[in-house]
Amino acid sequence: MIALLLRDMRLAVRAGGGFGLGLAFFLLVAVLVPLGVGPESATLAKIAPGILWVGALLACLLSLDRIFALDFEDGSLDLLATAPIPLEGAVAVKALAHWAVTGLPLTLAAPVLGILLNLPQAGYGWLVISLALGTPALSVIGAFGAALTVGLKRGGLLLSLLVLPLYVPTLIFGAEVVKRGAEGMATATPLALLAGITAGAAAMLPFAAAAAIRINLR
Amino acid sequence: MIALLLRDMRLAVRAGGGFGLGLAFFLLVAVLVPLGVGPESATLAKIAPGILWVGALLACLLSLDRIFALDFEDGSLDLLATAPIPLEGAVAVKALAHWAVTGLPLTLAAPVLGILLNLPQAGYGWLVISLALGTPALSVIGAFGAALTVGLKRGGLLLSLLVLPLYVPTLIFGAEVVKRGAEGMATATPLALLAGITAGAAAMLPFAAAAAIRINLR
Amino acid sequence: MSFWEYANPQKFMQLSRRVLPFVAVAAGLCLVIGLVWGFFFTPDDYKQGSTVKIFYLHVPAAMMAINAWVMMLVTSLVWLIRRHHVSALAAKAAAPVGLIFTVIALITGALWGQPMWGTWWEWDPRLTSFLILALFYLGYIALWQAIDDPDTAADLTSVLCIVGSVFALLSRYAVNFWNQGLHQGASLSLDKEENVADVFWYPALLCIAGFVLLFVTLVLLRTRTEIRARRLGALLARERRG
Amino acid sequence: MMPDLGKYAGAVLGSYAATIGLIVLLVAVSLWRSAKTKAALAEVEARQGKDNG
Amino acid sequence: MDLTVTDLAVARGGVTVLEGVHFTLSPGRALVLRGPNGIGKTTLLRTVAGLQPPVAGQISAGAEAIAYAAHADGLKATLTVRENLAFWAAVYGVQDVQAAIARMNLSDLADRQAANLSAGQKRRLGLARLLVTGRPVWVLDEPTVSLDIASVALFADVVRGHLAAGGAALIATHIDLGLAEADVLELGPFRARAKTEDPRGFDAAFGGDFA
Amino acid sequence: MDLTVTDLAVARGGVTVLEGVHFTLSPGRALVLRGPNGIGKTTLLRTVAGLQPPVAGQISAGAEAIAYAAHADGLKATLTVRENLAFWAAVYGVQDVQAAIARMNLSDLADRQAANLSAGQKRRLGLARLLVTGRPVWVLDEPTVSLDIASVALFADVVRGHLAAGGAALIATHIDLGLAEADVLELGPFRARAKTEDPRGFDAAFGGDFA
Ligand code: HEM
Ligand SMILES: Nc1ncnc2c1ncn2[C@@H]1O[C@H](COP(=O)(O)OP(=O)(O)OP(=O)(O)O)[C@@H](O)[C@H]1O
Ligand SMILES: Nc1ncnc2c1ncn2[C@@H]1O[C@H](COP(=O)(O)OP(=O)(O)OP(=O)(O)O)[C@@H](O)[C@H]1O
Ligand SMILES: [Mg+2]
Ligand SMILES: [Mg+2]
Repeated sequence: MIALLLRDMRLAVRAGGGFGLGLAFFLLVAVLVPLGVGPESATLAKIAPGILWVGALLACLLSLDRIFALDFEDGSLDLLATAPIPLEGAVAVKALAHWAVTGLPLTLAAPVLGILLNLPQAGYGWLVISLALGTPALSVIGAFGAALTVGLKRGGLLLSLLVLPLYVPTLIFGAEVVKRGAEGMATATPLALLAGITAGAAAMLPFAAAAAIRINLR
Repeated sequence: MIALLLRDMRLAVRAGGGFGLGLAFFLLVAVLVPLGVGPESATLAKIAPGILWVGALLACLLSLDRIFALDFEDGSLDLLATAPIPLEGAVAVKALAHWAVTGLPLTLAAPVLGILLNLPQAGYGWLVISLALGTPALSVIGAFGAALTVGLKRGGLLLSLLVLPLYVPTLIFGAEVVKRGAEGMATATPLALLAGITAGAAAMLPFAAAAAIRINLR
Repeated sequence: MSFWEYANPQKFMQLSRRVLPFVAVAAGLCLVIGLVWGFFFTPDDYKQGSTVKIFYLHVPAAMMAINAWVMMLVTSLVWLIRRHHVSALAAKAAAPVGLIFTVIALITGALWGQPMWGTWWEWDPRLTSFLILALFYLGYIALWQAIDDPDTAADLTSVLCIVGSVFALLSRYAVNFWNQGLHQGASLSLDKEENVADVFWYPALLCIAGFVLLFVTLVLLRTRTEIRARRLGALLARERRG
Repeated sequence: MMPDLGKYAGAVLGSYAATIGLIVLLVAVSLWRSAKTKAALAEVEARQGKDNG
Repeated sequence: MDLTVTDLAVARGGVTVLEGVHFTLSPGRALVLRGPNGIGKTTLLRTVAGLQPPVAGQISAGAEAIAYAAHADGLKATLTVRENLAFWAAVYGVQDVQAAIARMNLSDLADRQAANLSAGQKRRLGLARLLVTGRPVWVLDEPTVSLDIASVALFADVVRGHLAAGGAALIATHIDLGLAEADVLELGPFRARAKTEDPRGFDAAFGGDFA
Repeated sequence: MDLTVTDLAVARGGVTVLEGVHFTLSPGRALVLRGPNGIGKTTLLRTVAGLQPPVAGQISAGAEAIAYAAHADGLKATLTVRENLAFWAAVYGVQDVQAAIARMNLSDLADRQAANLSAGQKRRLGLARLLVTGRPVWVLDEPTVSLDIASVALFADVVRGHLAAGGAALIATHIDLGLAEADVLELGPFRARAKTEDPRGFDAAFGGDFA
């Protein structure tokens, strides 16, 4: 399992830089939105928490199809499914690897992008905390969506369609934490709910995803 | 060439619905942003032109890697490069097919999403016009980016990184048209610039893209 | 004969062929009478004016939009646990019907919102969760369509339906948390059942019954089509093999 | 006969038109697909019945 | 441990392609599956490997005794030969990849990225994976595709070594491997008969008379 | 029209893999390239097909005389057999795909999606594409991979027909096709000699003695 984790991370880093690129996309969203919306800092400050969370979510989404599709195409997934590690474990490890190369760097880089979007001072800490708590859920849910679409030729957009509604609660609670934090309000409730979603998703979805993969392979 | 156009469109429609799915992503951005940003309609009305354009751009972006990568992976691109149609023409046709299955439906659906984002009444016409004029540029520029990254194993995010800066002028002028239109101001200048970008890109970039493909193939 | 016998396609075809005409006629009658009664023979509400007539479309459509998803959830579970083909195909048949009902609820709601709230669209929790429900329907239908092998498609869409249901509930809760909203607010005199005057209530009941029956009719008809399509595919494949 | 809908006529009539339109469309599509599949199945069954005895 | 397959029926795309497949594979023996393109060899091997459920019949060996090699090799283009193999070795809990690399004649290429291998070199690497699984029953789908004559001989030798060590192999192939230990199973075309009695089975459900 | 290759050197990944390749292919003749895995057959064929520039030497025929078939078949999984072929036919300005389908024994599968073909069936479809190009020189990279014996014979027959009609074929393969019209070119391992004099060439620029 550790071998799988290392392999997936190594592949992500080698394949034109999984790391850098998730980040880069996040950065580009943070840059494009002010370009599209216009430069007034009051408006930007207001929408910053939401846009940052939406950006993180899209950055995650874009790399989801890597989780299984590459392994499916070159036949590794067949071989993994017949290997002596449980498929549920493999799914969980792959989601973890995905998080390590997208969610984690996004979380660390988010404060810098907060500056671009005029995020109020008080919001920075909450931004990092909410992303740290919420992005693992994005990876796990995404792995489930990727498992559903793995057999389909380049199901990239179908994957987005399936996964985005599933992301809604995470997004709402995550953005809410930052918004409340930025305005100095209490954040305990949305934070607890966010943690709950992450824990629940991590506990249950690998089983659903492994089932979906087995179905897709047969 | 017409055969290529038809084939690409047919493939897009078959592969889990290229049509519907570009649209769906656009819709999802329009839904997610309010969920992240919050429900106040005054804020939403203000950012609507920018967000709609950013959404269209991302929807385009997500499907870019389909333009050449699939053909590269299964060997068709090698065969196309040795076929009796000029590669420049093939590139232009593939960009056109991409526009027909993403840019065009996006343009047609945009007004509905305008409702979700409380776009002011006066903006709807300009939204459609600016997207109709601007999305072809997105497809052509995207085809160029896709040609640059075609040899790379799943260069999806690298592609985004390369292409997004190239999209900036289109985005700025496009969003500006809608913003001015929504506020009842004159739109002639940004509209002319937008048309200029599209015309220039469509005239020049297929050659650059074909050259990039030839280099990537050898 | 156990209830599960009807999950056999042949039995289902026989039974549904007998039942379908009656349900269809009943659905038509209820809908026509309910809507005509509601549209032509009820007074305007003192507060909402004639827009109260939208009630007869909006509420039944909204109810059935949710109920259709619940029915899909149940049939998906039945398919996963007992592997009855009819169950999976019924879920497939119901999805577009549910989607259309959701869209009807959204459109009528939007048209109602313009006079009542002064806006087509408002990010009210109820409306928002309906929009999300529509997305779930879209994803579910798209997944069915994207997969060639019918059993694989049935399995995967069932898994999606179950996971999706959990997340749909979560979203509902999240959306409530996010915005308190206008819907159900004091602007509606019809909100509580005891406030609903009988003049409005009887045609509304008929309309609700009509929508339920229409749903049953359409699901039966479409399930029959799906079963035939499935058999057609199997026969053709067998023919190709010679 | 036609009730007076007042200033809300657009909203009310629009709702009825949209709803009835969508339902009719759904019913029509369902019936059309039903007829098409039925015919195709009958054709194949007849053909195979002949071949296989 | 024997691999016994009894009255197996396998399906692809919802259509049964082979039926009544019967064989026993004892340690030290190989079984070569032959049959024209599209007869269902791949489908049969995937079923035996546990990737898809049989329509009917039994397979005695558990999937955990089987090492499966498919048409595709499962190589990662950006990893080197050694890294590719080391990953599978770790998955199967084996330490040493050097022996497998040497055995498949890949020593010179050990630090080359898989993307830069020729078709036959890739295939050799794919086959080297079998040596690090440590599993007794090899299930191989056209293993010699793209291999030159010397490599085919090398591979036959590797299989012989595996059999001599008490392993077994089930091989679908169109060419002659020159294995003395091998029995041959010719797969013939299957004619559809609605034989399955399971009331929830497809035939009973959709194949009968319709109203 | 003859295809003449003179003193050709080809490179892959910046490394020259073959040098001094020389041959002439006349209408009605086939040339079979043989050589161990990794010797550079694929690289040579891609160069001849015009997909990559030669390091040195000349190729007389223009790329527009050549129909190339690679390791990969270029099939679209979601299109049917007929649609796949019709596309290439339209690209090459040919109308009739029926003949090609019949010739490669694909008539029964004509309306099947390519995704649902077996490995050998896919390959047959890939080869059927050659018949709709109408081009005189076929350049084929291991065309018989995955084909069963009957299909190999069928394919050899198709090549024979092509040669009889005045075509030519350059075929890299590890098996014996049984073509009477074929000459064989054995590719031997290339020993690096800094022969190229082009100052912009790689060897001259970086391969010589360094200060
Ligand atoms: C797009 C917009 C709308 C959507 C998606 C929507 C959705 C819903 C839903 C889900 C229900 C619940 C049905 C049930 O109880 O099972 C409902 C009921 C109702 N809606 Fe809406 N609604 C929308 C707009 C409106 C508007 C603008 C009004 C009027 C001002 C309205 C008035 C009502 C009323 C009176 C009920 C019945 C309340 C009850 O039974 O408790 N809706 N709607
Ligand atoms: N969806 C489907 N519907 C009907 N038949 C299918 C479907 N998918 C595959 N088939 C057929 O199933 C058969 C078995 O395919 P399989 O890949 O097992 O053959 P194979 O013996 O491995 O052939 P090869 O030697 O060419 O690899 C083929 O004839 C194939 O065309
Ligand atoms: N980037 C690279 N650097 C060095 N050598 C490379 C690189 N890429 C490929 N090669 C080598 O180039 C040689 C030629 O490969 P090619 O694919 O042409 O061989 P081939 O004769 O077609 O072999 P096969 O019969 O296995 O298909 C191989 O030995 C390969 O390992
Ligand atoms: Mg096979
Ligand atoms: Mg080769």
